[in-house]
Amino acid sequence: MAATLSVWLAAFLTLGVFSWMYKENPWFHFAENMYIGASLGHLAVTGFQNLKEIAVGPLVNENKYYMLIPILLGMLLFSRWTDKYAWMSRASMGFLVGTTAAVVMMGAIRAQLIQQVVATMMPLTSVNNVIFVVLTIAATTYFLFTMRNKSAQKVMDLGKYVLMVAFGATFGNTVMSRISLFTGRAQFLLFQWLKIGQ
Amino acid sequence: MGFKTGSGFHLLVLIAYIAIFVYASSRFRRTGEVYVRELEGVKKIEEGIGRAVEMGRPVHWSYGTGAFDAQHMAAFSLLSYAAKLCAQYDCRMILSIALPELVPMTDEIIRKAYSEAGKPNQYNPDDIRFLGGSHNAAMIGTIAREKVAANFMFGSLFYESVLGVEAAAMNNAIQVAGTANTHQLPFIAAGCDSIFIGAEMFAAATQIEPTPVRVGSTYAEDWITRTMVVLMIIGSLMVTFGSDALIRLMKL
Amino acid sequence: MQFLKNQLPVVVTFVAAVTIVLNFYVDIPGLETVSNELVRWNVVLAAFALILGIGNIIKLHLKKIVRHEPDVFYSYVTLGTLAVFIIVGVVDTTEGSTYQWLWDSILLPLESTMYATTMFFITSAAYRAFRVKNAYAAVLMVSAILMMLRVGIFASFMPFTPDVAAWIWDIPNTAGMRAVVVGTALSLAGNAFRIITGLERGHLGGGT
Amino acid sequence: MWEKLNQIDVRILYVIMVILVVFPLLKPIGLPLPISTQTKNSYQAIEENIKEGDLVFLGVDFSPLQEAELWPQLVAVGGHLANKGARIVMLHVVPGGFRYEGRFADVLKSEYGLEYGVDFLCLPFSAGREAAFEAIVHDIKGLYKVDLYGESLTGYPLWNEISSAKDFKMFVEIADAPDWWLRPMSQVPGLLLWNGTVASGASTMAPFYQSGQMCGFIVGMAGGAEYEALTGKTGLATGAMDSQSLGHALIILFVVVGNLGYYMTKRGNASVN
Repeated sequence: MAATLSVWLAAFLTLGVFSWMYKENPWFHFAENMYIGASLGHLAVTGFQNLKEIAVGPLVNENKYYMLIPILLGMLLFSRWTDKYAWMSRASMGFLVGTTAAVVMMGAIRAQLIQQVVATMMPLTSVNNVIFVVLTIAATTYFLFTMRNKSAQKVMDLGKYVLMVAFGATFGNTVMSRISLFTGRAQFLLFQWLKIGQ
Repeated sequence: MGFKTGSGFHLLVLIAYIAIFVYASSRFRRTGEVYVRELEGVKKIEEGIGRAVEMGRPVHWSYGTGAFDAQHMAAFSLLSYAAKLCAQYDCRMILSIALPELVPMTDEIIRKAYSEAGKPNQYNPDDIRFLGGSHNAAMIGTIAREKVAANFMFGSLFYESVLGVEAAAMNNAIQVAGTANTHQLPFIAAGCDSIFIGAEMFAAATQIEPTPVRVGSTYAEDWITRTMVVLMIIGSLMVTFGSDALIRLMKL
Repeated sequence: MQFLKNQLPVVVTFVAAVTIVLNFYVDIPGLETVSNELVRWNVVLAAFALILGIGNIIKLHLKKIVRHEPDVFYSYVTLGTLAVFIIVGVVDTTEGSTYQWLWDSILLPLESTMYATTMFFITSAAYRAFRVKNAYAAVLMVSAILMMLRVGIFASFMPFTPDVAAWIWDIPNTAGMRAVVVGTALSLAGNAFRIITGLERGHLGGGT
Repeated sequence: MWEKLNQIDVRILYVIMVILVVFPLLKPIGLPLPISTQTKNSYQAIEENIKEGDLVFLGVDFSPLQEAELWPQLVAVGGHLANKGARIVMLHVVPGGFRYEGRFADVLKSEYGLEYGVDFLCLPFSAGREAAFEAIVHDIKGLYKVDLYGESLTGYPLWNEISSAKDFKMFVEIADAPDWWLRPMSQVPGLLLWNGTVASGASTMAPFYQSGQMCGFIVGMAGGAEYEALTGKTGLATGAMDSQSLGHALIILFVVVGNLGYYMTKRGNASVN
C-alpha cells in the first residue's frame, strides 16, 4: 500500500511541475512550495548530522575543547536574525570567507592556471596541435581588458569566434543529457505509475 | 621545515601578482587614468532596471545553485551596483538564493544600498528568499507570477540558466547574466541581451567603480595573463624543438 | 567596540587564510594539522549558515500566516513539509525507511522533474534564441548543429558526423573552454587575494 | 505566411517534442549507436590499471537531478571494478548521493557477492565539497568516524588496512562537472583520476582529460550506453537512445524553422519599407 501511495504522490508532483510548461498555475505552485519545504528539511537534517559528527561528537566524546570555537562562531551567525546585533556575525562570515578564499586561491593557480598553460605547450608537429595552440591563445587574449592596440583587437575578435564555437558545441552536446532527463521521468510515469507495456 | 615541491612557480605567480597589483594601484592613485575595455553588459543592467521602473514591475536576481566560490564575490560587486540603482529609482528587486552562506552577505549588501540611498526603512528582507534545493522551481514560479521586467543571473550557474532565460523571455524581460561555468555559457550566450564571460564579471566591477584596489587587480590579472600567453608561445616552440626546460621550470 | 565590529572580521579572515596558504607552500611541523582543522571548521560553519537560512524561510512564511495574506495556504504546505522532513529525519535518520519513503515520493520526483523541464526550455531556446542576428550567433548555431548531428540516427547515414563533432569538441571547444578556465583562474585568485588581505569587504559591510 | 512561422506558440513545439521522445520508449526502433574512442580509452584505463585487491575510491556525487545519466554509468563502471576484484570505498559530498550509494551497495552484495566491510565500504555525507576533499587528501581517518549506516568504522577490517588517500590506486568520481573534486585530489601522487559526468558538465572537465590529469572520462547517457555495450550488459541507457535520435532531429528542425521565420520576415519588412 505504501509503495503505491508513494508512486501516486510522485506522479502527482511530477505532473504538477510539468504543468508549468502550459501556464503558471496552483498545481505547480503547490508542488513548488512542497519542494521548498522538502529540500530545506533535507538540508537541515544533513546539516544537523554533519554538525553531530564533526563538531559536537569530537567535542563531547573526544573532548576536543577547541571545537567550541567553530561552534561559537557558527552560533554567532544567528545574530543576523536581529537588526541591532547583526554585526556580531561578521567574524564568522570573515572566517567562512577567508578559508574558502585560501582553498580557492591555491587551487585556481595550480589546477586552472599552471597545469592548463603547461598542457597547452604542445609540439607544433601536427596541424591539429598548431590549430589548438593558436585558438587557445586567441581565445585567452579575449580576456585581456586593458589592451588598446589595434592588432590585439583583431586577435580578440578571433578569440570571440573561438568562444562562440565552444559554446555552440557545448549546447549541442548538452541537448542529449536534457532529453535523457525527460526520458527518465517519462519512463517513471509510463512504467512505474501507469504500468504500460511492462 | 622545507619548501614543498611543485609550489615554486606557483609562489612566483603570486608574488608577481602582488607586485603588479601594488604598482598599478599606486599609479592609479597618483594619475587617476585607467583604461578598461567597454563591457556593454553594465549599461544593459541599468537599462533593465529603467524598463522595470517604467512598467512598474519588479526585477529578479539569482546567484545560481553552484557551490560558494569567487564567482559569488564578483556577483556581490555587480549586486551592490544594481541594488543602488534599484534603491534610487524605487524599483523592487526579488532575490532567489540557493546557498545558505549567501543569505547574510546579500542581506548586508542590500541593507547598505538602501541606507546609502537615504531610504533605510524601504529595505525589505522578505524579498531576499533563501530557497535551498528548490531554488529553480521557486525562481520560475516567481518570474512568472511577479511578471518581472528584468532578470539578472550572476555567479556559479547550473541548469537554472536556461530555465531563467526562457521563463523571463516569456515576459520578454531584459536579461543580463554572467558566469565562469563553461557548461552554462552557451545558454546565456544564446538567450540573454548581454553576457559576462568568466573574467568579464570581475572586470565589470573595475569599470563600474574604479577604485585603486580594483584597478590594481585588473591590471595585475591582465599582465599575468599576457605573460601566460607569451609562455604558451615560447613553451610550444621550445617543445617543438625538443626542449621541455620551460615545462620543468613551471613544475618546479 | 569599534574593533569588534570592523577590524576583527578582517583579522580572522587574514589569519585563517594565511595558515592555509602557508601550509601549501612550506612544510612546518604542526602547521598541516592546524590547516586541516581550519578547513574542517569551514564545513562546520557552513552547516550553521544552513540553519540560519532555514530560519529566514520559517520567519517569512510565519509572517504570511500571521498577516492572513491571500495565498497563505502555500505557506502551510511549505512549513508542513519542512516540519515532516525534519522530524522524520532527526528521529529516523536519513537511512531510516520512513525517511527514504519521503525522499522517493517527494524530493526525488520534484528534483528530477525540475531538471527534466530543461528539455522543454532547450526546445524553445533552439527555436527562439538561436536566431542568426549577427556573425557570432551564426557560428554559435552552426557549431551546435554539427555537434547534434553526431547522434546515432545521423551517424548511420552520414558516417563523417562523429569525426567532425569529435574534431570540434577536441580542438576549438577545448581551446575555447581552456581559455575561459585560464582567463578566470587569475580573476578567482585575485579576488581571493583581495578578500584575504581585507581589501575587499563588500560582504562584511565595509566598502571597497 | 512567414510571420506565422516566426511567432509559433512554443507550447506547440513542446507537444511535438513529447510525442516524438515518448513514442520510442513504448515501441523501440533500435537505431545504430557508434562507440566513441574516448569511452573505449576510459574502459581500457580501468581494464589495464586495476588488478585484484587494488583499493579504489568510488565517488557517488549526484542527486536526482543527474540520476537519468549517472546512475547507469555508476552501475556499468562500478560493476566493471567489482569484476576486476577491486576493493571499493564509496563516498559522497553531494547531499543526494546517499540514496545511490546505498542502492549500489545492495547491487554489489546481490549481483557481485561482495562482503561489506571486507570487499567494499560506504562512507557518509560530508559537507563543504572542495574542503571535504582537502580533508580526505590530508587526513581521511580524521574526517570519517562512522560509515554510511552510522556504525563505527574501526570495526571493519578494510578500514583498518587504510592509513591515507595515498594507499589508493584510482579515484572514480561519478559527478556533474566536479572540478572541485579534481583540484584537491590532483595533489595525491600516483592516484589515477577517472570521471564520469553529465553531458552538460563535459566542457568543464574536457580540458583536464585532454591534459592527461584524468586517465578516464565518459560523458552523459551516450557514454553510459557505450560503456554498457563494452561491458556486455545492456541497461536503461541503451533503451533510451532512440528517443535521443528523434529528439535531436526535432531540435535541429526547430533551429532551422526559427531562423527561416526570422530571416524571411526581416527580408519581408526590408522590402516593404
